Parts: sequence; structure tokens; C-alpha cells
Amino acid sequence: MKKCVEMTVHSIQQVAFNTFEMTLKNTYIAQVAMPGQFLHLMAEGHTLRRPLSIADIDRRQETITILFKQIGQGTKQLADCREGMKLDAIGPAGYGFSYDKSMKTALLIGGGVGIPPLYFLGKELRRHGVHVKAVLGFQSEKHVFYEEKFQGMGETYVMTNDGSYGNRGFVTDGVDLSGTFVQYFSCGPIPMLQAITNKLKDHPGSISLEARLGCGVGACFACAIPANLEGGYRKICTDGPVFAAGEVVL
Amino acid sequence: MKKCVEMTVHSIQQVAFNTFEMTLKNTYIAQVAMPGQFLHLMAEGHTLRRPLSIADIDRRQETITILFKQIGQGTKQLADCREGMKLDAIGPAGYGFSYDKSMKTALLIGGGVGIPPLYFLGKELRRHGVHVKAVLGFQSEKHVFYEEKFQGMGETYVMTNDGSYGNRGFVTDGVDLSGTFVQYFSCGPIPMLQAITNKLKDHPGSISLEARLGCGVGACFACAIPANLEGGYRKICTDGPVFAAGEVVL
Amino acid sequence: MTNLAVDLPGLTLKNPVMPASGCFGFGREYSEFYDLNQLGAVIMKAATGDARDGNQIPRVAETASGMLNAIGLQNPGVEKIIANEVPFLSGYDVPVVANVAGSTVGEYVAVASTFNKVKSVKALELNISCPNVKDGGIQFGTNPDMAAGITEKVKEASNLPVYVKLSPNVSDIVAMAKAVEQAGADGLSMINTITGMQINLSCGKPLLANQTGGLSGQAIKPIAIRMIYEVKQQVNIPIIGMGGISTAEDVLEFLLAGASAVAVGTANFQNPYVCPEIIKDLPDILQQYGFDSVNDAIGKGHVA
Amino acid sequence: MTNLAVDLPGLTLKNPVMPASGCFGFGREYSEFYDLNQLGAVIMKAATGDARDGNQIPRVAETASGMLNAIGLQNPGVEKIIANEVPFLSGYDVPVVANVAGSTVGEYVAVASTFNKVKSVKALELNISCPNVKDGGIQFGTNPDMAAGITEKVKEASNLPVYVKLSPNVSDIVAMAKAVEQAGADGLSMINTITGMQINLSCGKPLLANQTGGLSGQAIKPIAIRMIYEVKQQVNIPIIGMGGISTAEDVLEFLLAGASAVAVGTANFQNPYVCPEIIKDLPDILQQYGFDSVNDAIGKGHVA
Ligand SMILES: Cc1cc2nc3c(=O)[nH]c(=O)nc-3n(C[C@H](O)[C@H](O)[C@H](O)COP(=O)(O)OP(=O)(O)OC[C@H]3O[C@@H](n4cnc5c(N)ncnc54)[C@H](O)[C@@H]3O)c2cc1C
Ligand SMILES: Cc1cc2nc3c(=O)[nH]c(=O)nc-3n(C[C@H](O)[C@H](O)[C@H](O)COP(=O)(O)OP(=O)(O)OC[C@H]3O[C@@H](n4cnc5c(N)ncnc54)[C@H](O)[C@@H]3O)c2cc1C
Ligand SMILES: Cc1cc2nc3c(=O)[nH]c(=O)nc-3n(C[C@H](O)[C@H](O)[C@H](O)COP(=O)(O)O)c2cc1C
Ligand SMILES: Cc1cc2nc3c(=O)[nH]c(=O)nc-3n(C[C@H](O)[C@H](O)[C@H](O)COP(=O)(O)O)c2cc1C
Ligand code: FES
Ligand code: FES
Repeated sequence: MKKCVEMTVHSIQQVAFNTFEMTLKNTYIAQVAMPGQFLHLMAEGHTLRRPLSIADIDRRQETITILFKQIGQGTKQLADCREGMKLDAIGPAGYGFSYDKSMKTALLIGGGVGIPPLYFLGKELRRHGVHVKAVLGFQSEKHVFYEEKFQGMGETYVMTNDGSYGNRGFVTDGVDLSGTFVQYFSCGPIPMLQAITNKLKDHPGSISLEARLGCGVGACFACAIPANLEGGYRKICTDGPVFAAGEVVL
Repeated sequence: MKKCVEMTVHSIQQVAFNTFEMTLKNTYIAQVAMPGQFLHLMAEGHTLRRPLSIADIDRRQETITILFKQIGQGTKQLADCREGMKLDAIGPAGYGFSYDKSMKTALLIGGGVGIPPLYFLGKELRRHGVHVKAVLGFQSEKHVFYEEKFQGMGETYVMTNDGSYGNRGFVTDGVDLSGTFVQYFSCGPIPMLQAITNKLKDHPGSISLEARLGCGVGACFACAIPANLEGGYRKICTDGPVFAAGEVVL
Repeated sequence: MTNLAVDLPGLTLKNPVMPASGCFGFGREYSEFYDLNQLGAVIMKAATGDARDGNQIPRVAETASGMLNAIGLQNPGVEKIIANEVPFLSGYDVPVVANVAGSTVGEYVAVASTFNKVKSVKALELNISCPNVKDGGIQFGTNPDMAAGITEKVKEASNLPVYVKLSPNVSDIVAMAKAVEQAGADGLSMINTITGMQINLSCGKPLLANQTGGLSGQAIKPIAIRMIYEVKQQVNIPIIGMGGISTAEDVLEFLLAGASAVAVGTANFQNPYVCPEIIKDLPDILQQYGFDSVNDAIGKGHVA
Repeated sequence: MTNLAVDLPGLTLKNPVMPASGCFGFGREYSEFYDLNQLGAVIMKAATGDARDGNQIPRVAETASGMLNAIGLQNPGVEKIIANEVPFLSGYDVPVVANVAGSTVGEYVAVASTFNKVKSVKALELNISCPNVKDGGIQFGTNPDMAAGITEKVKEASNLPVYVKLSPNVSDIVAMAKAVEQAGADGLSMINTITGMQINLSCGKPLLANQTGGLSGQAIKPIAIRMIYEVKQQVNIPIIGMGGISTAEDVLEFLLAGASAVAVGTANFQNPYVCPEIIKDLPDILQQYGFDSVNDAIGKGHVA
């Protein structure tokens, strides 16, 4: 059975400009969630739930971390949550990253709020002994978050559009700095993923997509996108959000 | 200038079945409000404001008391408010009770949540030396509130529909017990006001009406009811909620 | 500086924001909350030939993100409005729009022509879309030929620009808009309320004494935006947009859809200061989304 | 005990609550949340003759107390639905309703007759009201003659009871209902979504790739109630009501207005358990307002 669970806000803090880190307590999700999966969170008074990637899990403390940018009304409401408040979530939702645990080096490429699921992934890869490198793209200095955390996992190249922090440029430029790797894992806005999959078309890769969801469970076809090879379509909410590079039409 | 003010919740407590007493802090309203006037309160997320009578005022502490029954979503939200929370109110709204300060004896006749404005009125009448008697009608014992407060002002006859407390019967029966008076003041559901104005048609009286309001400020005609004598109409929100008995068609 | 001014037939507006008909009476009540000179214009409550009593109460009900009303065009009649209400509004430096209603073509024409002599009334809003009266009103608003007929007659009788207020309760809003444009309308006003009902579970019957009422408020905004967008692509007269506006962002959305000015109705009941607040916020919102003036934004949401 | 059962043409319902078409796929997803045997029936996502890809994304937008969708009838085609989806639903003791769509009368007829051979499909819902496809769909749903024509043809071709799903995007819903009743419809299903639009301020253009979408959710409930109430007074076939239902109280409101059963759409997205929760709450709510059965409440909101 899939579940809609009650989660308790355990902590919330601002980690960058309009960007918040929230930890939530829930035994079930903390036990079963995999990197790349998301929570489909209810914000009281709204018709549609908000999908937010799982950025980390503490299986002992049974907490789940999410990182989100405040954009509209729903994420504002989440940002206003305080410790002890309850949130209703469908999760863990979606199909996460798959990878070869014996791979030597993985490259994580994240843009903005595409970075959160890569942190959880990186930790799992490290646990299996995979060497991890990361390229993280942000708009500017004030948007940067989690740099030290990624540094703690492996070499990390921070890119800012305006050069106000780290290296000036896009994540595609960062990839040039990062050297060799076996497989890449990327999450960010569609134009970034297009650029990355083009640039790295000779490498195996996985990408995680964002789209406006309806149900979030596969029932409404709100998130269906054309598949590349054998035709047909994929639902981002259940077949994804993670796909093999080239599997879907971006 | 009329005002829409921010009020701070000072206290809230349940005083009877589904019935709450809330005190709110606001200097302006505490200074100018008169018995019979109401607050037109915003409940976050709702399209229409909720009208609630002013039940008491502490001019020194600058607090306003309201008493309300939890009926639907808006009053539930108010009942869930906690000390320190802010509420947005238009007020003091409407036109309150007028009376001759030299009158000897006044009879207050209230039914259910029609009772609150009569408490504020009774206190003002007492301040001017008017002798006050009250007939208060409730559904049953568990609905009774403010009996002692009215007892403190004068003889008080509590009626319950089922006789579970005080005297069995309607407020009209209570009037028979209460003896002589110069003028009566009544607030409650329309059928009760019809019965009272019929029974007491030989006495001068004032009645306070309830109706579904739109704007609450006189602009939308949601609350217009026909006037009795010279034709035309009256707006409950601004010409009332208090009218002379016989002024409007019930 | 962001330029908020807009010029429409008969209406030289310092900003595009006006209170909507029926939600602002004749201005007196909200003038106790703020200085009406801040407004772009004022649209008065509907005027009919004789005084009308309107429907029984309850006349309003709350719905999810909206409300129903069935006032029933209560008003003191056009003569009394001109005698007792217009002079008050004339004291402000704000163009006044008269909302004209009736049960027959004759009544519409009579009411419209009565405003010919009134200097401060700068335009008429022809209310052929009131869902809350038995005769007239909405019939005229759902049949293109009747709508065109009444528009023509009113245009003949009036020396003021005429904005026809369209009903959203139609299969084909573009057909309605084209019909009244061809009949000589100077502009459109859209949308009026959508007919709805609420049943009161406690008594098991419709809550409104009139049974049905008109749905307004944020709930109807997507319908208003769609209709304005569709109509904008097919007609050349300006549109005053309304339906669920409560913020400056909403105003921009209406401008992008094709409205040249906007009216704010139901939101006044939530926040009496909503009109001046929107007007204050509008320059920043326009700038934030890359527009230097209201005129710049009008119709810019259309895909080439 | 409160009796929740209702008997409608082709549909023997243990309770009046079913998920609405397009909001529940073909049942698999929500079967992971709860046992579908609790449901009164299941209405499947629309079936067309061939597979359809639907519109580009974004296909959904949030609005005040509602949402817009422009899925565009994406589905694998009627044959694949029968081969791959119906067998799953047949495993439950719940009547299945097939939602039939198309671009031409011929396609509707072909899809409808394909279901003749499918035992667990107990009724058809004729979707002549989808606002999100270029051809077919809503045209059939806004013209009484076309609606009657297509109903007649489908009735001829099908051996199943046909519920015609009406579009609210019309001037005269009663005329539509009467037309399809006379053409032989066994029941009505109302309402489908109302055409709306949202403009994305960040890019200044319509948010949905399809520009317009269908408005659903609590925002439209008063419109649905009004239309069902009006239609109930003029037709004799049963109505499956929908539009903004999310609680057992809402269900009672629809029953009072004249619906004999109800469908729940958008609310599934907010709360995946909403259907079984409503079914659990319904007996108490009926009792609370003085009804001993669902049948007792149907149409009781009408004023004598
Ligand atoms: C699988 C998945 C994982 C995601 N993970 C993260 C994450 O870890 N951190 C993060 O900050 N953001 C993430 N997003 C994007 C996030 O869902 C949106 O930023 C958020 O829903 C915006 O909600 P709002 O209330 O602020 O915006 P509003 O504009 O008020 O939202 C209106 C509607 O549009 C939807 N919406 C708006 N923007 C987006 C968007 N970019 N993507 C999808 N839906 C959108 C909302 O969900 C809502 O239904 C993810 C999206 C998906 C699909
Ligand atoms: C001038 C005036 C003074 C009032 N004073 C008091 C008081 O002191 N204490 C008290 O408990 N009640 C009082 N009422 C009634 C009170 O306003 C309603 O009980 C309350 O608005 C119900 O809101 P809700 O959210 O619980 O109900 P809902 O049913 O959710 O409300 C839906 C809509 O209907 C309106 N409504 C519902 N019931 C009533 C009603 N009986 N009268 C008016 N509007 C209604 C609401 O304001 C709202 O707009 C007064 C009403 C008026 C007009
Ligand atoms: C209480 C009320 C009374 C109204 N009276 C009128 C009226 O007299 N004439 C008219 O043309 N429109 C009338 N309307 C419709 C509004 O002018 C406006 O078109 C509609 O409410 C949509 O805007 P909103 O969502 O901002 O309220 C009325 C609306 C409400 C809520
Ligand atoms: C995402 C989505 C997809 C829909 N797809 C269909 C469909 O395929 N066929 C159909 O007849 N109605 C479809 N509808 C309309 C619903 O069945 C229902 O009539 C409408 O949404 C109103 O009910 P609600 O407010 O409970 O959602 C769809 C609605 C939504 C929200
Ligand atoms: S969001 Fe409903 S199918 Fe993906
Ligand atoms: S509530 Fe608007 S005039 Fe009284």
C-alpha cells in the first residue's frame, strides 16, 4: 500500500536567500526512502500538493530533510512552519536514481533547487564506496547552500552565473573543470538538463526532472512527457522524476 | 474616517457548549464603541467577514469582549485563535441602542448569542442609574453563559427550552415573570423578536437584528430589509443592527 | 516613473483601478475609509427607471474563495441617484461611470438618456448581465441579437460612451462581444457574476431567498481571464476587466489578458482599503515584471 | 442503519460515491492506497478510438480553491484500455463506467460499441464536454442538436445505459439536458470543467501549454449545484453530480439539489483517501440532517 503520512516538523532554518532547510520526523519514510524520491506535501488551503525532493535522511533519528526555495504561496506557507507542526505528505513518491554500486567515480551536477536530491544520492554513493565529485550552480553568492556538505563528500566546484562566488559560469563550464567520471547524475531546470545531456552525450547519465504535478501518484496524466526511443510517454511523478539521459524528450 | 483596525487576542475561553468568550485589545475601538455595535471580523481565507456584537468593553485596559457560538468554518477559526494572534476588524460597526438615561427600569430580553450585546448595554444603563432586569433564553443547561454577570446587574430570569436549567419555556414566558419596566431591549433570532414585539406591542422597545452581511459598511445592499411605516428600507449593517420595535418588517 | 494612466472612450483615468458596480454603493461608505480621489474611476450601483426593492434576504452566501449575491438591483431609481448620489461623487476629481439596468429596452433607454444631462457621469456601463432579476438583465445578456438591439437603442439615446457589461453565462462569449461591438458599443466590461446556488443543509433548501445568486470573487478569476483573452483576439474596443481581482498581480494578469482597465468588486468586502492598496502596489509590480506603464502591459499575454 | 444504496440504470451502487473520470486513471494508483471495493463505482479515464498523446506540459495550474487542467484526453485507446486496464478493475466488486470521447460522431460510436462486449463495464459516460481538445469534445457539448444527434447514434450502437456528461460552458443547461433526454440518454453526468486560463506573470504568457484549461475543484461547486438544481426540475432521468465535492456534506448538498449519485474528482489529488472517507462519513451526515437513506435525500432541496 502507498501511504499518505503525517510528518512532524522537527526543525526549519534559512540556509540561503529565500531557501529553507526543513527536517521532518516520520518513521516510515525515513526507513524506505531512496535518493531521487520526493515528498508530495500538502500546504493547507491549496488545491495541489507541492513536490519536494528528499535531500537527506537520518535513519536513526527518523528524520527527513528537504531543501526548498520560497517561490509562491505554498512554499511560503511551508517556510512559515514551526517546530512541532504537522504536515501531510504522500511519500516516498516517485522512482529514484539507479546506479552501479561498483562504479569508480560519479559526477553530480545540480542547479539551484535541483541540488537537494543529489546530496542524498551522494551520501548513498559514498556509503557504497563510490568516489563522488560535484558541480553546483547558483545564481549568485547569496543563493549558495550546502557547499561544505558536498565538499565533505568530494571535490566540489561551485559556479555562479555572475561570478559573485566560486567560478563564474554555468554548470556546463563546471563539468570541464571536474575531470573524469563514469556516470553523471543531474537535476535542475530543463534548459540546464538539455545543455548537460547534450554536452555529455557520450556518458551514461541520469537526470531528474521538474514539472507541474496534479495527483503526484500516476493517475491524472498531468506530468506525462514523450519518451524518446520506443515512443510512448513517461509520467514524471511515478516513472520518474529520474530518467536515464535520452529516455525522454526534453 | 471609518477604520479597519488590527486587534490583538488578549484571552479566549470556552464559557458554554460551543460558546467562546474572547477579549481583544485595541485602543480605538475600546474608546469609541457603544452598546449594540459590532465588529466585522476577518477570518483568514474567507471571502466574507463575520459580524460579532461587542459584549463588553474595558476602557482602562483597552480590551473588547465578544461572545460567540461556533457554527461554521469562520467561527471555528476564531475559536482556534490563541493569545497574541492578530485579527483584522472593521469597527465599531453599526448603530447601537439608544435610550433615555433617566428611565426607571429597563428589561433586557436575550436569546442565545443574542445575549452578548445586552450585557454591554446593561452595564451602561446601570452606570446611568437605570434599574435593569433581564430575561435570558437558552436551548438547555449546557448552553447557559453569563448568568451570574447579569444577576450582578439586576434580577435575571433564565429560561431553557427543555427546562434543564432555570425555568422551562421561552423568553416570552420569562417576560411574564419579570414584572414592570419602561422600555425593553431585545436581541435574538427573528422568530423570537417577532414573538417579543407582538407580546410587548404596547411598550416602547428596541430590537437588534441578525442577517447575513456582505460589506458590513452599507455599500452592497446585502442586508436591506423593508421599513414598516413610511416605506423604504433599512440596512441592518449601518442603519441597525438596532431598530425601534415596529420600525422594520420582521 | 511608472505611468499608470490610461485613456479610454470618455474616461481619462489616472490609474486603471475602479471599484466594480454594486460593490461600492455610490461611494459614500468607502469615502469614510479613504480619499476617493485616489481611484481611477468609480462605477456606481445599477440604476433602473423606478426605485427597486430587490430580493428578500438572505441575499448573500459565502462559497470557496467566492460568494453568491442576489441583491436584485435594489436602487432608489435613476432620478434619485442623480439628485442625491451623483453630487457627492462629483465632489471628487474622479470620472463616474453609471451602471444602467432595466426590464425592458424602453427602461434601459430611458435610464441611459437621463444621464445625458449629468456632467460628472463620463460613461455608461450597460448591465445586460444581472442574473438576479426576473425580467431583463440576463436574457439580454445571453442572446447576441437582443444584446445588439439594446446596445444600438441605448447608443442612439445617449451622448455618452457605452461599455456593455457581458455575462459569463454563455456558450460563446466572443459572439456576444462581436455582436455588441458591431452594434456600436464603445467598450466592454467583463465579467459579471456566474449564476450559482448554495443549499443550506440546516434547512435543506437553497440558502438565498432568490434561490440562485451570482458567483463572484477569486474563484471566478480563471474564467474571467479566459473570456477576456478570447474576446481581446476578436474585437477592437477596449475592455474593462473584472472578476476576482484582489492584488496588483491580479491587475497585471488582467492587463496581459487584454483588459485596458479593471474593476474590483468582492475584494472590497474583505479589505475596505483594497483599491488604494492595489493602486499603491501597481507601479512596483509592473516594474518587477518588466513594464514601464499600464499601456505597455495591455494585451501582452497573447501568444504570437 | 442508514441505507446508502442507489439503483441507477445499469448501476447497482452500494453507495453513491465514485471517483470522477480523469482523476483516478484506471484505478491502479489509488488501489495502492485503499481497497477499491469500498467505492460505489469507478469511472475510468476517457477512452478514444486510437491512442492519444494529449497536450504539451504544463498541463495543470492551481487557482483559488480550484485548478485548471488541459490533459487533452491522453489515453492508450479503447482496445488497450479493454485489454490492459479493465481486467484490473474487474477484479473488484464495483461497477465500472467507461468514459467515451472522440473527435467525430463515428469515433464516439466506435468507442462506445467496443465496450458492448466488456462484462464489467456497466454503463457509458458520454464525454461531449471536454474543453481541452481541438476537435470534438466541447462543440458537441454546447449545441443541443449536435448533443442529441451524438446521443442517439451512441444509443443505437451500444447495449449499455448512456449517461451524457454535460458541459457547464453553455447559456442554457436545461436545453442541453432536455435535448439529450429526448435523444434517449439514460442519465446525465454533470458538470464537466469550466473553461479558464491563468497567465504566468514570470513569462507573461498563459501558463498552460494549451493556453486554456478546465476549471475544477471547490471553486465551481455553486455552479454545479445550480445547474443540477435547474436540470432536475425539467428532466426525469437521473443525474450523477460532480464539481468540487470533497466532504460528505458536499455529497448531501448534491443529493438535495437533485443528484442521485456523485463523482469526486480534484479532491483525490488533495487527499488520496477522500472517497472512502466520504463514504465512511456519509451515514452520520445523512442522519444528522434527518435522512435515513440516500434515496430519501435525492431532490429534497427543491422548494415546493
Ligand atoms: C519531483 C520534483 C521535485 C522537486 N524538488 C524540489 C526541491 O527539492 N526543492 C525545491 O525548492 N523545489 C523542488 N521542486 C519544485 C517545487 O515543487 C516548486 O518550486 C513548488 O511546487 C512551488 O510551489 P509554490 O507554492 O512556491 O509556487 P506556486 O507558484 O504558488 O505554485 C502553484 C502551483 O504550481 C506548481 N509549481 C510552481 N512551480 C513549480 C516548479 N518549478 N516545479 C513543479 N511545480 C511547480 C506548484 O506545485 C503548485 O501546484 C520539485 C519539483 C518536482 C516536480
Ligand atoms: C450584527 C450582528 C451581530 C452578531 N453578533 C453575534 C454575537 O455576538 N455572537 C454570535 O455568536 N453570533 C453573532 N452574530 C451571528 C454571527 O455573525 C454568525 O453566527 C457567524 O457569522 C457565523 O459564521 P460561521 O463562520 O460560523 O458560519 P458559516 O456558516 O461558515 O458562515 C458562512 C457565512 O454566513 C454568515 N452567517 C452564518 N450564520 C449567520 C448568522 N446567524 N447571522 C449572520 N451571518 C451568518 C457568515 O457570516 C458567513 O458570511 C451576529 C450577527 C450579526 C449580523
Ligand atoms: C454584492 C454585489 C452586487 C453587485 N451588483 C451589481 C450591479 O448592480 N450591477 C452590475 O453590473 N454588477 C454588479 N455586480 C457584479 C460586479 O460588478 C462584478 O462584475 C462581479 O462581482 C465580478 O467581480 P468581483 O469578483 O471582483 O466581485 C455585483 C456584485 C456583487 C458581489
Ligand atoms: C486532471 C483532470 C482530468 C480530467 N479528465 C476527464 C476525462 O478524461 N473525461 C471526463 O469526462 N472528465 C474529465 N475531467 C473532469 C472531471 O471528471 C469532473 O467532471 C470535474 O473535474 C469536476 O469535478 P471535481 O471538481 O470534483 O474535479 C477531468 C478533470 C481533471 C481535474
Ligand atoms: S501528476 Fe498525476 S500522473 Fe503524474
Ligand atoms: S452588508 Fe452591505 S449594505 Fe449591509
